[in-house]
Amino acid sequence: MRYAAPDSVSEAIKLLKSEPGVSRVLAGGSDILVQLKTGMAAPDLLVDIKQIPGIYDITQENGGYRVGAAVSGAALGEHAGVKAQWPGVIEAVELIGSTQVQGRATMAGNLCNASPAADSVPAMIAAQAIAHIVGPEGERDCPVQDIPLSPGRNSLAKGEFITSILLPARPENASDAYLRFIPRTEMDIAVVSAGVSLELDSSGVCTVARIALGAVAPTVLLVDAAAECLIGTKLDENALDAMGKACSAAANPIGDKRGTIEFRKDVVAVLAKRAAKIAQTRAGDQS
Amino acid sequence: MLPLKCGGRKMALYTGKRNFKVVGTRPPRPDGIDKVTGRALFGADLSAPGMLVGQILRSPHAHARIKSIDTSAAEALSGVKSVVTSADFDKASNSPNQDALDNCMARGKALYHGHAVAAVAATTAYVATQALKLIKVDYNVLPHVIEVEDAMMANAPIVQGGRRADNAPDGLSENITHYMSFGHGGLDEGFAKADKIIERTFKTAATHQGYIEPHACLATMGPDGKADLWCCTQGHYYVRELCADFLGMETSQLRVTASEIGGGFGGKTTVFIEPVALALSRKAGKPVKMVMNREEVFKASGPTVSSLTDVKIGMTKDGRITAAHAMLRYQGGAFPCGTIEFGLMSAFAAYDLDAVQAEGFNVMTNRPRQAAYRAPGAPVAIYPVEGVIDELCQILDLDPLEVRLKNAARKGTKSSYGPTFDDIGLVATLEAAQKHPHYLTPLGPNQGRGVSCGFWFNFGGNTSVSLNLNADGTVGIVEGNPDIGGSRASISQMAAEELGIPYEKIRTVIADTNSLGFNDVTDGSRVTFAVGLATIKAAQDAVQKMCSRVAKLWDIDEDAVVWEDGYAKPAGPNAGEFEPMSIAEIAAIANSTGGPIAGHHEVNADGAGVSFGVHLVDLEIDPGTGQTTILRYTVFQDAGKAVHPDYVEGQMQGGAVQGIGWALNEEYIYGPDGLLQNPGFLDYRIPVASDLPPIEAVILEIPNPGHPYGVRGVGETSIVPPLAALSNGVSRAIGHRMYELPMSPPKILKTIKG
Amino acid sequence: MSKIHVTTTLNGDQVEYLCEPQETLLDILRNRLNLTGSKEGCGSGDCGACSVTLDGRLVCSCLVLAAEAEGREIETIEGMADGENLHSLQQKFLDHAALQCGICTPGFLVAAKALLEKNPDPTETEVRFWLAGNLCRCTGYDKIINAVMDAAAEMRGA
Amino acid sequence: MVKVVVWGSLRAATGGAAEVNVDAATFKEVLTQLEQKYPGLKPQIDRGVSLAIDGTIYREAWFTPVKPDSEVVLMPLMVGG
Repeated sequence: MRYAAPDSVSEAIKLLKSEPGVSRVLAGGSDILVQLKTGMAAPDLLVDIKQIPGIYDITQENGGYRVGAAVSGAALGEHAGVKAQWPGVIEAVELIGSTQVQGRATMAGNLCNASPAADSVPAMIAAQAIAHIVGPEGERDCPVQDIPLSPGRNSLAKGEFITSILLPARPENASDAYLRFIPRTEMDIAVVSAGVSLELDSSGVCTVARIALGAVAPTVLLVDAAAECLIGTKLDENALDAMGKACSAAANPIGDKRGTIEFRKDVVAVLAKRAAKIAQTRAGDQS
Repeated sequence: MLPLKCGGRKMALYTGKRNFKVVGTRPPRPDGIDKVTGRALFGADLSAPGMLVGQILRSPHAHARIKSIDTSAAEALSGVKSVVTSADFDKASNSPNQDALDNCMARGKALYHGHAVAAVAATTAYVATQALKLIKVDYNVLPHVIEVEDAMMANAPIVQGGRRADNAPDGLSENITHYMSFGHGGLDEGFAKADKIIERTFKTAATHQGYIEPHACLATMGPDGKADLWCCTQGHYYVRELCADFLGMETSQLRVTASEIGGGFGGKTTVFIEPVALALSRKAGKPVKMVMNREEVFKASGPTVSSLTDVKIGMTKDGRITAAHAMLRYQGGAFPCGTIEFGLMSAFAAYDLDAVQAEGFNVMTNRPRQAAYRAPGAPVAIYPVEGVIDELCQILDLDPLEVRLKNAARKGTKSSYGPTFDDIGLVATLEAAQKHPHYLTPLGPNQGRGVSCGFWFNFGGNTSVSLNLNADGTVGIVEGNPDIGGSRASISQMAAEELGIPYEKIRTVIADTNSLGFNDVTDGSRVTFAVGLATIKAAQDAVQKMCSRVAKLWDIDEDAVVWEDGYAKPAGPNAGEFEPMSIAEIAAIANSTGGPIAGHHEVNADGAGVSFGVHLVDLEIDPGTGQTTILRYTVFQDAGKAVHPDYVEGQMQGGAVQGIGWALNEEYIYGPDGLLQNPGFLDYRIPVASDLPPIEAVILEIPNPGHPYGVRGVGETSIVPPLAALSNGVSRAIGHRMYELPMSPPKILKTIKG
Repeated sequence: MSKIHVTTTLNGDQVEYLCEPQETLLDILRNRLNLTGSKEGCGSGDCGACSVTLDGRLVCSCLVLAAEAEGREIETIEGMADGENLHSLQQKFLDHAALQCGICTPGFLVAAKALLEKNPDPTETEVRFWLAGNLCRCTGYDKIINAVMDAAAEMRGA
Repeated sequence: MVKVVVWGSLRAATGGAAEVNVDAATFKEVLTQLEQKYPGLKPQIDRGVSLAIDGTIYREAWFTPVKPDSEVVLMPLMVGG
């Protein structure tokens, strides 16, 4: 394996594109280093993108925030602006791994690793986050939900990588929340998870809802049927129950060492309902 | 302290209350600074010039015949200096040793996923890893068996032939290596007296000790057959015995030095990589370092038994147990495993019973060879018993502590495993729990309180200690048991107490195998008891020598000199008028009064004294997810005299948390292919700091009559009660009984939903 | 396989080393620079025994490539005491008997120091969650938490 | 004579008796006598046994005295932990 740390986007693209063997991008490294150690990944070239100018930046953009691909969970969590606007995304990112892993792990890496249990991904999908991708064919923006294809596979072409992720602007009375279930209180991979983003009108009626579920399908599920149960309601018990049922119905999990099918289908409803209540409270607190 | 008579004393056993000066205080540990600064040297921290890196090739199958191993391509790789297989080891001298060897390196058959098959030593880790890929092993994959109940069936795949117990019942598998029973009294009459009888079946998963330090060693063997081995182990003398046996060496030619040890809990009481490193070093003629990775630790070292147990207990309406029976089935991996004995003997040890029987089997499966884990066999035997008692308390509407007190073993009780108990602390711990504010605190919704008793035998065993008096009056103690939780501090304290000098004047070190007589493994909670006892006697030996020198100096009878608070003094007015001599004064002139002064003691210590504990837990269940939150936890344990209370508390807290992990989340998970699915800390979920509340430790000091200071072992009992305490707490919180460990959230949620 | 030359600042001193691309910072610390205070308990970021700080951020050195340390500042357990003066946390770990075997201790100390630099007055719950990535199998964590809380109080007072 | 209690599954070797009498004054003599009188016990004794004498467990202490009225209980050898 060779290691390169280019100091420009163009140099990084050139390295990635011209590598005849397997190349991988290194950001926080919390997934790729484990894969290297266990032999699950054996790239010929590892391209460290952290020397690229701006890759650590968090900038305001059209009322939202653009988060550089190398921004660690710990750094993002310290950003008061993003935290106020997208508390659910922040809490999801902060759940990736331990404090130590937080010092390195990135949203972009979490997305590209394409695990259905990735903590930040349901929250980002609920937030309609947009990834900014560079590559040999130029730059493009891509909704985050289009990036993971199946466990461990993403849609980026050879030579492409993410330089930043945009968390868009929000109207008033809008907020989000993320909950996951793990057997312990820390250090586990989500057995099931739910990210909920809501917009309320001035009377507290839900006008927009996005509900994304993790670890219940090969990729994160955005469940429109669940969202529809909330729109037009004040998230009363009936609406929440219907939403929970829609989540359970949409879930198509596997049973494995981390949880049974039955458990995942049950608990995803519980978490989605709890997350929706939290998002509602947060949105209401803004008015 | 009591003045010691110096002439011809016999070891006094515990003689009642005394005012300790050093024992019972909390001085800093001698290895403390090294451990908070990163200087302490653990197993993987030593290197040697020209050192090679050793790595092991492991079986990808649960059970397979090894038809051939072709190592030629690996040997041809540049940088590879030696390759070994089972052919490079001698036949062991006895059956248990042969099992240990065959576990280190598969002979003929790979018996479990991860079983070592071959090993290489190379100039770098990278080359070693490449070399492993070049070893060609031709396997004939065989049917495998993982669960104890399957392995008992007559048609089960045979893990190893020829190991069947003589007395195993007909119609069951050859995998049964032990059938045993213990107990007394008439069960039929006993059950006839009961108002309520219930019988339940309980299952536990195999768990791992989970020490944070992987197995590691550095071996050097020369062409003259002399060898040195540095390794993290609980017993370097046993490592020496096994390695010398496997390599055909004389014991004197192998010196084993124990590194600082990063946790063991029983799992470092045997060998895994050490003989392999020596064999690689012998072949390569260079030092070889081997360090397991975490996956290897889970796959190839450690796990406990898993179990399937039926318990039947009869109780009167007022809570008296009239009869009790248990049928235990343990699997301890691919080799015969005697842990069932401890399970059977401990299952009902907490109770005074007229009619009791515990019978059980050990069965082989295609899993790693069981290694001891803190009170081996006892947690999974006592868990079902305490579960049935708790369920009876609920059915009969009785207070669970009251019922346990009513049936508690006490002095004079004929124990369920035979002997009659001397002074024991169970009643005291139960009464302390009853009075503790914890037991009286009201519970909220979805909350439950669990109670359980626990028990462990405690060991004594073979021990050697030397105590060297230095010219400045300070003392060096040489002992031979790796310090796994602060024992150097407690040994120094006991020596200080006995000599009557300050703790700071003493330094205790752990000797290598050539520098001190034999010592048993650090196991069975034996060190503070047995090494402490030998240290006290070594101190008395030194005191006697000092008194003798002083008697000569004063020209009086040896019997006329007594030792008090670090001074030799005349025994009384009749002995004459002499200025007391301090240890420093005696030491300063030792060379002129007969030469260096040292005390020694070698003993096979008995009289360890059993230990009981009671745990209380309050917990809350999330009815939506089945998650358990522990709200409050209190440990009550009879510790005998607590030499260093900080480390006694530490043992109680640490054991409790290991038991909590066992109860809630820890387990070996196998797929239908017999492969271990969770060989890592990510999915083998040991408790983390945020999972836990403070663990309150209440020490009860019921002196052990078998030790001069009343010391009992304290290290193991604490892992026993959490299994049932949590199970009982969860069962009460959700209103349904749980019968299986771990109580992972999917299982709890399923039980809640019926 | 060509080696990579790295210049970095380690416990305040400039250090240079050659590393292979796949070598981790932990490998280099332990095997090349002889700083064996950082321990390898898992190699996968699940135990925290190899904790160090990288430009002030707490990380697992087993999840950092040695090559990535170019131009960065690394602090390890070996840099924690000031000469013969222990850091408050080190002293409190001794005072509270917050270690039994001691293998996890360096990682806990480095992690706890990073916490107190960020949050000098943490609640017990905050300490427990911050340290959840550091596994200890001996103590049940109780005395470790007490030691960190006590050190925090002392450092605030000092 | 000393009364020795044997555990349940060993009673096959003692004709079903839970207690047997041997003529012994020490730990070692108890074992020697047991082997001679009940050869079926020998395999277990060879594997290793402890003796609880008046409540104290002795592992290999051959010369430990045993009195005629001592409570003597045969137990498996206590190792590993």
